[in-house]
Amino acid sequence: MDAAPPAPSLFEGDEAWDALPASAPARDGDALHLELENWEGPLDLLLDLARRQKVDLRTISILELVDQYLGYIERAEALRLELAADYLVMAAWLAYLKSLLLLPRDPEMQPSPEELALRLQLRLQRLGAMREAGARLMARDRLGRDVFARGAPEGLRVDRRHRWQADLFDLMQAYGVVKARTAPVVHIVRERAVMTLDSALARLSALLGASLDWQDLHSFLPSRGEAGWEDPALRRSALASSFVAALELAKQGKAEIAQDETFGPLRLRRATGAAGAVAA
Amino acid sequence: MTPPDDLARAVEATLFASDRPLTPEEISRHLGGAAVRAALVALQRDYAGRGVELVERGGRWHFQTAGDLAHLLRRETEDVRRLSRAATEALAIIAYHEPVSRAEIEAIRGVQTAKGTLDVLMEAGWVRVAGRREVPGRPTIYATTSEFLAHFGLSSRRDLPGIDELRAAGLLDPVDDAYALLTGGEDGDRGREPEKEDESS
Amino acid sequence: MTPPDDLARAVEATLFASDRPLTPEEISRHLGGAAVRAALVALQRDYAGRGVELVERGGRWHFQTAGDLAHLLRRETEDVRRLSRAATEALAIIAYHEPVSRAEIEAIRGVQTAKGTLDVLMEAGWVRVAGRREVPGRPTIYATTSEFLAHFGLSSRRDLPGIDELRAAGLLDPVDDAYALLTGGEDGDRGREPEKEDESS
Repeated sequence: MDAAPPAPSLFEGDEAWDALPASAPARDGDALHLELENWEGPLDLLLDLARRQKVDLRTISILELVDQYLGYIERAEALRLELAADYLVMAAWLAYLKSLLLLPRDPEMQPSPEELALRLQLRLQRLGAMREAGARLMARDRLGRDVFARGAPEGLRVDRRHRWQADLFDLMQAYGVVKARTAPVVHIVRERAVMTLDSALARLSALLGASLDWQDLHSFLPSRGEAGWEDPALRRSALASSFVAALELAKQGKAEIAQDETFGPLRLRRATGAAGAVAA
Repeated sequence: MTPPDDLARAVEATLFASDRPLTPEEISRHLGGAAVRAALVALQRDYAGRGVELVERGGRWHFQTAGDLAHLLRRETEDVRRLSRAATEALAIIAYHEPVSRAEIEAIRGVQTAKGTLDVLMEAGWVRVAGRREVPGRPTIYATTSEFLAHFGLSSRRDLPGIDELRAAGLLDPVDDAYALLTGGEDGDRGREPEKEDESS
Repeated sequence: MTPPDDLARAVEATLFASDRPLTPEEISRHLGGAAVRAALVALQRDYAGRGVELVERGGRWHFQTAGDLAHLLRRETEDVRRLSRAATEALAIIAYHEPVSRAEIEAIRGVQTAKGTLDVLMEAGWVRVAGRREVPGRPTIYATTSEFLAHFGLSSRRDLPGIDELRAAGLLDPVDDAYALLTGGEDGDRGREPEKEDESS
């Protein structure tokens, strides 16, 4: 029983509310498949059959129950196989249990057939108890059906009042911000000279190819006389781009970087082992 | 009716006017911090036997019509549609075993519980998510609400019909525990491990 | 309370559960044709002096909270709130330019001003409606109140620092960022484009 039947599609769509009153009594011939849809799975069907033995659940005859169940399922199979998968799994298990109960005892067998039967009985008792508890719950005097709260309560209201706070400085500041924000302004977007990462990469790769010795990163920058040297902003941009380009080349295995101390000069050379790879 | 004192009148008026059940703390806060328990008990006594009574449900108080007048007042409205068997059983299992995970509900019912079933119970306001069980998979666990108690006229879960008998008979224990008990207990530790439950919500 | 008889209990419960006042005829019909007048009178007497009373209005009966306890149905709490940046700006503009219409405030602020913003200023008692401007559309115009002067420690609007003083204090520096920095910066980009402001918080 521990192996729960696989997800039974039969129950996926079960409506949580009863949309319709219980359907009209079915004719005998196809009673079973109609009822199958009304059962909440094999355990529920077993519980119903057990209840029909009209004895305490603790004293039901498991063998009799198995026979009744198998009898039902034989007819169900003929009717609507696809709905009955879970019921069939249970039927197979019950048939197995029945054979174990009837055959001579195998003392080695774990768990014993009696244990399996007892567990089934315990499960039925528990489901039965909850089914009954649910029915008793539903039969209570229920608020909104049998007993009623006040129909037109005035309602309790809590009004929240705000005491607003601000001081003169806030006011001045706010006015200043408004005036400053809406003062006519002319925006001139200056063109800034930058060295792009791509051009730094190209420049660095080209210069690195020329020598195998360690060289200071600064020596790769545009030198006096080259275009852009005059512009300090461009020099800063070139330094930043060259630094990033150096990191990128190192990452690609094309260059080696060394720095002897924190904030010390960054030195750079072509990766020794990589010459071939670079060429390739 | 003997005229109530000022505090009892105020509590009476507050509960009458409120559109939902109130805890003593809420009433007290509404009335500027007065101690209201004694007044609640006095009011409950005042109304005993009348057509309207004062009841406590899960720590919240409200007035409602007397149960024995149900035959005069009963209405079958949209709100009180019949729950399906699946939902009724799931609700009973949650109420009697709470907090429980969906897997535990399914273990008792022997079938999968459609997602919609728990949704309906939560939408009705009767069931809430009560955190997660601290076991592998950290399954969501469910419990009932004070609206559940109010709807079914229960002061607390101890009032659930037959809960004492069910507990005494071991019918609220897992099958493994019951089995171990019946067979001499050599399997006694097969049952549920002691678990930490996260009741944070 | 003296326990009422069965009919009075039924009338009591019916009135209690009803969502509207009922005529004696309606109650009677509900209760299978019983004569209910005497029960209504008895109930009215029962409830006299309690926190709840049974009243007749225009031939219809209903329970209501006792009139002298009506104040219990509403309770006020007060909390202190800082004026939002939008409201502070609007207030400053009204103070410097009054009387102004909402459109003028928006033109000066450069952003839309939510209706709620002016409501807050009026709720605070600092701004009042000062009539309508006699231009097409006759817009409402706003001005500050004497409470405004009192709250901000001004003897008259002439005490407001002039533009030159603001400039000298650095308050006209065109840096929204400085303001954002000073004020914690959550709405540093508030001024970029016209936007609806939500003053509901």
